[in-house]
Amino acid sequence: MVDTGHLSLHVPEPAVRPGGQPDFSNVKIARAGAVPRPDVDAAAEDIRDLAYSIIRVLNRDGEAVGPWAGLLSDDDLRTGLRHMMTLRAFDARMLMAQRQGKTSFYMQHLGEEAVSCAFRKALNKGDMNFPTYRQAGLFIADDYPMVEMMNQIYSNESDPLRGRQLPIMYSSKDHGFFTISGNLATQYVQAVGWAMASAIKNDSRIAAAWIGDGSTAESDFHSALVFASTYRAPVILNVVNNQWAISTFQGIARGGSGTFAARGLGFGIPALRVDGNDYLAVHAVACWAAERARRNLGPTLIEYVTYRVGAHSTSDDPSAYRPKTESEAWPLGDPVLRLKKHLILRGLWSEERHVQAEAEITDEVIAAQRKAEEHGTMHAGGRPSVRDIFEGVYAEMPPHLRRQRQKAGY
Amino acid sequence: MVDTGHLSLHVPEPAVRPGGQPDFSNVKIARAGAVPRPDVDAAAEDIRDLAYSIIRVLNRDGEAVGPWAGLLSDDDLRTGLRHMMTLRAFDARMLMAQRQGKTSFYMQHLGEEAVSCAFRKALNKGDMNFPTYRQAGLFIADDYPMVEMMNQIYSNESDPLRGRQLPIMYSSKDHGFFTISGNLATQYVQAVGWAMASAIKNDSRIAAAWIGDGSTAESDFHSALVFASTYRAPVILNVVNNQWAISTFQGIARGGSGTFAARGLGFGIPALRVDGNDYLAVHAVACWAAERARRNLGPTLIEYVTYRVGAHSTSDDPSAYRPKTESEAWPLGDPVLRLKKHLILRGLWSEERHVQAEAEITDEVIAAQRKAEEHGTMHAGGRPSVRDIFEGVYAEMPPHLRRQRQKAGY
Amino acid sequence: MARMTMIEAVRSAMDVAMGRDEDVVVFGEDVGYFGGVFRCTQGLQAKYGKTRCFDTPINESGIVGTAIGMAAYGLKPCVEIQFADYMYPAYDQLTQEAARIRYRSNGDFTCPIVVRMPTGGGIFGGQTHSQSPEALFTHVCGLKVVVPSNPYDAKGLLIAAIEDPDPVMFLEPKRLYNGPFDGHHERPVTPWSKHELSDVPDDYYSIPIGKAEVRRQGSAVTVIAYGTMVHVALAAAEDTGIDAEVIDLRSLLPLDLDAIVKSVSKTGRCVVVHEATLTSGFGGEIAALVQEHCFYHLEAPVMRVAGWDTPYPHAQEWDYFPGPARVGRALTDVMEA
Amino acid sequence: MARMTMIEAVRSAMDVAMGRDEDVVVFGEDVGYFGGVFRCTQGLQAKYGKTRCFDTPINESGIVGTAIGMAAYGLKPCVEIQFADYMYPAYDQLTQEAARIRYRSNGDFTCPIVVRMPTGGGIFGGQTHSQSPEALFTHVCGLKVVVPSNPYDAKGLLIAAIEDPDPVMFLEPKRLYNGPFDGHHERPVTPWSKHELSDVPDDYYSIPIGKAEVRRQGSAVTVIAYGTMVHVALAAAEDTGIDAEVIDLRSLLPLDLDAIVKSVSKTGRCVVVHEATLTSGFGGEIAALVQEHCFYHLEAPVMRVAGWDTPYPHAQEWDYFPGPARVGRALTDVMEA
Ligand SMILES: Cc1ncc(C[n+]2csc(CCOP(=O)(O)OP(=O)(O)O)c2C)c(N)n1
Ligand SMILES: Cc1ncc(C[n+]2csc(CCOP(=O)(O)OP(=O)(O)O)c2C)c(N)n1
Ligand SMILES: [Mg+2]
Ligand SMILES: [Mg+2]
Repeated sequence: MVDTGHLSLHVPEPAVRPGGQPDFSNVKIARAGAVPRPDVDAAAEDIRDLAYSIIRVLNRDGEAVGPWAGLLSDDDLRTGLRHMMTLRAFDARMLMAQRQGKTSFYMQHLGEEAVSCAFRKALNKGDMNFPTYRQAGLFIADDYPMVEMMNQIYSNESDPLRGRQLPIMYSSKDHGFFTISGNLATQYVQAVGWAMASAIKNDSRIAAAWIGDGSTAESDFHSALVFASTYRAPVILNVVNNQWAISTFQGIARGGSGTFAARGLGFGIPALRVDGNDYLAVHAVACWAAERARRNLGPTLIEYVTYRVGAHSTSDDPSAYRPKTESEAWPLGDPVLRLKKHLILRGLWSEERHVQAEAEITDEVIAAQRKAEEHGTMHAGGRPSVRDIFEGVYAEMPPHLRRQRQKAGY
Repeated sequence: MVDTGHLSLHVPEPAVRPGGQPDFSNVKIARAGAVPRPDVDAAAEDIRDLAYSIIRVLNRDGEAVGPWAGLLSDDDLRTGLRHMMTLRAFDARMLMAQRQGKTSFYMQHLGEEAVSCAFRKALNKGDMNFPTYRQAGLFIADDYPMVEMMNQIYSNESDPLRGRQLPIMYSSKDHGFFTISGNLATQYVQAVGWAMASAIKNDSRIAAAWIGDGSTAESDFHSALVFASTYRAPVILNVVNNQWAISTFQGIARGGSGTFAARGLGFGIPALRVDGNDYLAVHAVACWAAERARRNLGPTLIEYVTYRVGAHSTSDDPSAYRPKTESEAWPLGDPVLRLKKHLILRGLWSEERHVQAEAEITDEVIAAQRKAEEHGTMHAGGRPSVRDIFEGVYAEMPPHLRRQRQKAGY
Repeated sequence: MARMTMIEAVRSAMDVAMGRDEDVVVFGEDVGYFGGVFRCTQGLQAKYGKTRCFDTPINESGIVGTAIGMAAYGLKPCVEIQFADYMYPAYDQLTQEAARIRYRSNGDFTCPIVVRMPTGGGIFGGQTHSQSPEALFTHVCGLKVVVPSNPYDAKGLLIAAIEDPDPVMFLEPKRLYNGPFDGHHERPVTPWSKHELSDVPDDYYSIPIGKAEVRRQGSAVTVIAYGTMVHVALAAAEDTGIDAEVIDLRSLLPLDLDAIVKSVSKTGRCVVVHEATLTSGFGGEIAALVQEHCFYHLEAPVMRVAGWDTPYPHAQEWDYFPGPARVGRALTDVMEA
Repeated sequence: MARMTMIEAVRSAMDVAMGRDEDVVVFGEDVGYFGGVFRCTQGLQAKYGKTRCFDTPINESGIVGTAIGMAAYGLKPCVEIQFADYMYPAYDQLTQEAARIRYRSNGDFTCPIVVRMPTGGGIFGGQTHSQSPEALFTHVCGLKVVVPSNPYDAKGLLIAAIEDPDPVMFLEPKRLYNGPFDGHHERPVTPWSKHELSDVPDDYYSIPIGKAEVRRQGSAVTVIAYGTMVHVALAAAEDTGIDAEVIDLRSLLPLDLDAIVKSVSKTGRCVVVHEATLTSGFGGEIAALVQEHCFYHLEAPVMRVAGWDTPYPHAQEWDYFPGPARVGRALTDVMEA
C-alpha cells in the first residue's frame, strides 16, 4: 500500500480571463513549410507526429513554402480570396440584419473563413458534407445562391426550408450540404454512414464530417471514429478547433491530450493538424485526405487550428469570459489578410484591387439581400404558411396530423 | 482531381471460423520481462510504446522475470492461486446449477480469472469498482461470502437484491463493488464521476472502471476518457480484451487501431497493455496504476489481453462462430496453470497440494451452495416477496405505486 | 406457403426485401456471421455478402447514426438493436435525427430506415432484457411504430416498413418469437405451427402500416392490445367468458383510430392492455382518445392493464407480467362498472 | 425577501443549497466561470470555488454519468443540461442508470441527483431550443419530474429536489425566466417584479415535491397545466370569462391525483394543457386518470390542448404554441359539449 497525500480535482482554466493580458505563448506553432508531406498511403503509425505539429504553407512574409505548397493556380487563389471576402461580407450584413430584427439569430465565421472555403475546393460534385453551423463557406465556395441562404435566414416565403429551421441551419443535397442539426455531433457519425454507403455501392463519392473542438467531447464523435476506423470509410473527419465552445476554452474538451488531432491516433486513423487560417494549407491537407478517401485508403482526421474572432452567436457576449483583445493576439493571423498578402507578393493582386473587390462583393451581397427581402423577413412581408408546419413530418400526412392541421385552420 | 478506382467497404473478419484451424500467429507477444517499468509519474507521451506491447512477468518456464516482478509475497501468491481456483470452481457449480434449472442465467470467467482476482489486490478498502458481469473475482478476492453471491444468483428469499436483478448482477458497497448494469459501458463514466467526487472531497480513495473489448465501442467509453482526461480523475480504466464480444471478434470494436490500450493515447492518458493471464503482471500493472491515481497523477488505462474460453453466457453457443479448439491455441495459456507452475517452481506449491486445494475449494463451494439452497432456488423454495417489486423504486413509495401494490394484493 | 415462427417470418421479410432491392442492407451487433442472438438474420450474410449484412461495433448510436447517413445516401438500412432495452444510447439519433431529417430539410433528405428491436418480457431477462419502450417512440413525431403479434403480420409489416419512405421502429415481442404466448406461463408452450397466422407466403407481400385488425369479434367490451398482449387478451376473454372484441393495433403510430372508435361505439366499454409500465404509457394516449371520441357511448371508464410502474423484476416476472388473470379481472370490473 | 426573476430564484436555490451542504456540487456546459448561457449559475464558481461549480466538456451523457458516480460516492450533484433538447445523449444514463440505481442495488447505492434543463418554446429557438420532453421522463419509474411556474416555486422546489434522495428532473420553462409569459406574445412583456410569486425569501425554504397548487378557483371547468401553460390557462380564463379552476401541477411525477380528482369532481369538466406535442404526451396520462377517477362526474370529454405533433417550427412559432386563443377555444368547447 502506497502512502499518499490527499487527492484534489484538476479543473483546467484558460491562460487569461477578462482583465488579463491575452497570452498564446503556450500555442506551439511550427514554421511554415517545416512539416513533411507523406504519401497518402503512408501507414497511420508512421505519421503520428503530424497530429502534434501544424502544417503551414504561408509564412510571415506571405510566401508559400514547403512540401504542401503548389497545388493551386493563380485563378484558384484569387477565387479563394474572393470566397473568403464574400463570406465575411455576408456575415457582416446578416449580423446587421439580425440586429435590425430581420431575423431571430445569426452565427458568423469571422476569422475562420479559410477552413470551409478552402476545403470545398478539395471536393468533387457529388461528395457530401455533414456540416455544423459554422461552415457556410462550403456554400459560398460552391456558388450556392446567397439569396437562398438569406431566404432561409429570414424564414421568408421563399425559404427553401419553409420557416422550419433556425436561421443558418441550411440544407442542400445538390450542393453536397447535409441538413444541419441543432444537436451537436450527431452528423459526424452520419457522415461515416454516408461514406460507408458509397463504399457499399462501389461508388467514388466521398463524405466530409464536421465538428467543433468543443463538440469532439460528444459521444457521437467516438461512434464516428469507431465506425470509420473499422470499415475504413471514405470520409474526411474535420475538427475545427477555434479555441472556444461558447464560453468554454478548448482545454476542457481536449483534456490531457496535446491536440484534438491526437484523438485519431487511438483508432489508427491518420491525423493531421493544420493552420486553419492558411487557405493554402487547408486546401492542401484537404486534398491529401480526399485522395486517401477516394483511393479507398480510408478516413483521415484533420484538426484545423483557428480562432473564433466573433461571438459564439448573436445570443452570446464573449467579453464576459475572455479578454476583448484576445483575437488580436491570436498568432495565426487573419486568413483573408494572409491570402491577400500572398497574392500581392506574387503580383496577382493589389491594395486597389482589394478595395475594389470589397466594394463589388458588398454590392453583390446587398443585391442578394434586397432580392431576399422582397420575399419577406422574419417579422415582415411574405412568410411560410401555417400549413408548412404540418407538411413533411412524414412523406404522407397521417390522419391525426391532418386533423390537427384542420384544427389549426389550414 | 484525382483519378480513382471504385470504393469498397472493408468488413473485418477473424482469422478463422468454425471448420478452420485456430490461428493466433497475428497476436504479437512480447517476451516476459521485456517491457520496461517507467516511474509512475512518467509523462504519457514518453510511454506510448506501452500501449502497443504486452507487459508480462511469468515466462514459459514459470519464472517471474523483469522489472514488473517482485511485488507479491509467497502468501500473496498462494492466496492468489486459491482465489482463481475458487472462482473457477464457483463458476463450474453455478453453470451446473443453471443447467439444472436452479437459476435462469449464468456468466462464467473461464480463462480470465487472473484479471479480477489479481486486480482486487491492488486496491484498498474503500476503493470502488464499477464492474461488468465478468469480474466476480473482485468479490472472491475480497472474501465476499459466496453464499451471498449464490443467493443473488438463485433470486431466493435471502437474495440481497430481492430477486430484482438478473443472476450475477451483484452489488455491494461494503466490498467496493458498484451495482452491475445490464447496459454496457454506462458504469465506465460513473466510475470517473466517483473518482472525481473523491478528488473534490480531498479523499484518498480511488475508483476502478471496467469494460470489455467489445464495449469500448460504446459512447460512454468516450465520455469516461474525456472526463477522466480533463479532470485527471483518480481512476483506473480497465479494458478486458477477451477477444470476443458474444459472436463478434475484437477486430470489429478495435478497427484500425493496433490495440485497445491505444485508445488512451488520444487523451494523453498513460495506457498499458498487460498479459491478462499472468496473475503477477496483472497485479503489478494494477498497483502501478493505483499508485498513480493515489498520488493525484490521474487516470491510467489498462488493457488486459486474455481469452474468453467459455461461452458468452448460458444463452450462447460459441461453436457457431469460432473453432471449438480455439481456446487451446490461445498463446497466453491458462492463468491458473501458469501461477501454479510458478509456485511449484519456487517450491511454494506441489501437484499434491493443488489436488488437495481443489478438493477443499470444491467442498467450500458446495457447502455455500447448500446453505444458499436452503433459502431457495429460482423455481423452488423461498423467494423474494411480490412486495419487493414495489419497494426501492423510490426512497419513499409514492401514492400511485402504493395503489398498484395494493392492486397486486400486497 | 410455409409454417413459420415469428423469427423465420422476420428473416424471410429481410430476405425477400434484400432480394428485391439491392439498396436494402442489414446490420447490427452479432447479426452478420452469427445471424443475430435471436437468429433473425441467419443466412443473410452468406446469401447477400458481407457488405450487405454485417456485424457492427457495440454502439447503438453508431448503428442508427450510420444507418441515417446511408439512408441519406440512398440506401434502405434495416438495422437491429439487440434488445429494445439497449436502444437508449441511440435515442438521440432516433428521435432528434431520423425523425427530423425530412422535416428540417423540407424533403431534400429523407430517412427510410427500419430499426428492429426485440421487446417485452417473459423470458426471465430481468430489467434490461424485458422492456417495452414503445411510448418513448409514439411521443416522437416523424417516427412510425409497428408491433406485430404473429408471423404473418411480422413479415408483411416488416416488408412494408423497409419500403416505407420514413423511419419505422419495428418492435418484435420476443416472447412471441417461438409461439403465440398467451400469458399462461404455467401451461406448456404452443408452437406457432399450430396457429393459422403462421401460414406465411414465401414470397413478397406487404401489410399497410396504420391498420388495426380485429382478432376476436365481440359485443360486450373492446380490448385494445398489441404484440404479446393480443394473445393474453384473447385468453382473458376465453377464461372469463366475457364477449370481448379484441383489437390488435399492429401499428401504434400512425394509429387506426377509426377501428377503435368503431368498436368502442358498439361495445360501450374499453380496456387497454400493454406490458409497458402504466404511467405515461401508450395506454394513456389510447384511453384519452377513446374518452374523447366515444364519450357519449361509454358506459364505464376506460380501464388500463399494464406493467407495474417499476423496473421489470427478474424473479417476480409472473407477478409483474399483466397476464390473463389481471386482464380478466379488468374485463370483469369494466363489465360491472 | 426580495423580488426575483425565475433565473434569480433558481440561482438562489443553488446558492442556499451549496451554502448549507458541502456535498452539493454544480456543473454543466458553460456553468462555471461564465455562469451558464441563461446565467442561472452566475457567481457560484466565484463563491464556492472551481471544484464545486465548474464547466464540463460538451457531453451530456458524461455530465449525467459522472453525476451518478458522484452521487454513489455521497455527493449531491445538481447539473445543468443547457437545453432540454440536448438531454437525449444522456437519456440512457438518466433512465437506465439514475432511475435504477436504488432499485437494482436494493438501496445499497442511491442516486440523489438533480438535472436542471430549460424547456419550452416562445423564444424563436426552433426545433432544438424549444422542446418539452417531460413525457419522456414521466414514463420512467424511478425518476421524479418537477416543472415550476414561478420564482417562488422554482426556488422552493429546487431546494427540495436537491435534498431529495432520488433523481429529480427539474424542467425550467425558459419563457418564464424573465416574466410570467401568458402566451399573449403580441403584448409587451411583464416582468416578474410585478407578480406576487416573485416575492422570494433569500434564505432556505422548500416546497414538497408532489403537491399541486390551485392558481385560480373556479367552478365551471378544471384546467390542468404546468409551467408556462399555467399562465396561458389563467389568461384564457380571463379572456373567455369562463370560471375555470386552474391547477398548477408543479410536480408531474409523483402526481397530485387527489387535487385533480377533487377539482374535476366539483367542476365536471376538464381541459389539460401542455406545450409538448399531443400524442403520447403527459396530457394523455392525465386524461386517462381523470376519466378513470371522475367518470361519473364528467359532463364532457376531457379535452387536451397541446403542441401540434410536429417539430417546433422556427418561423411559425406562434401558430404552433398553444396560446390563450387555443386554450380559450377548448374551454368554450368543453363548456358547450
Ligand atoms: C447536444 C448539444 N449539447 C449542447 C448544445 C449547445 N451548444 C451549441 S453550440 C455549443 C458549443 C460548440 O462548440 P464547438 O464545438 O467548439 O463549435 P464552435 O461553436 O466553436 O464552432 C454548445 C454547447 C447543442 N447544440 N447540442
Ligand atoms: C447497450 C448494450 N448493448 C448491447 C448489449 C448486449 N450485450 C451484452 S454482452 C455483449 C457483448 C459484450 O462484449 P465485451 O464488451 O467484449 O465483454 P465480454 O462479454 O467479452 O466480457 C452484448 C453485445 C448490452 N448489454 N448493452
Ligand atoms: Mg469551437
Ligand atoms: Mg469481450
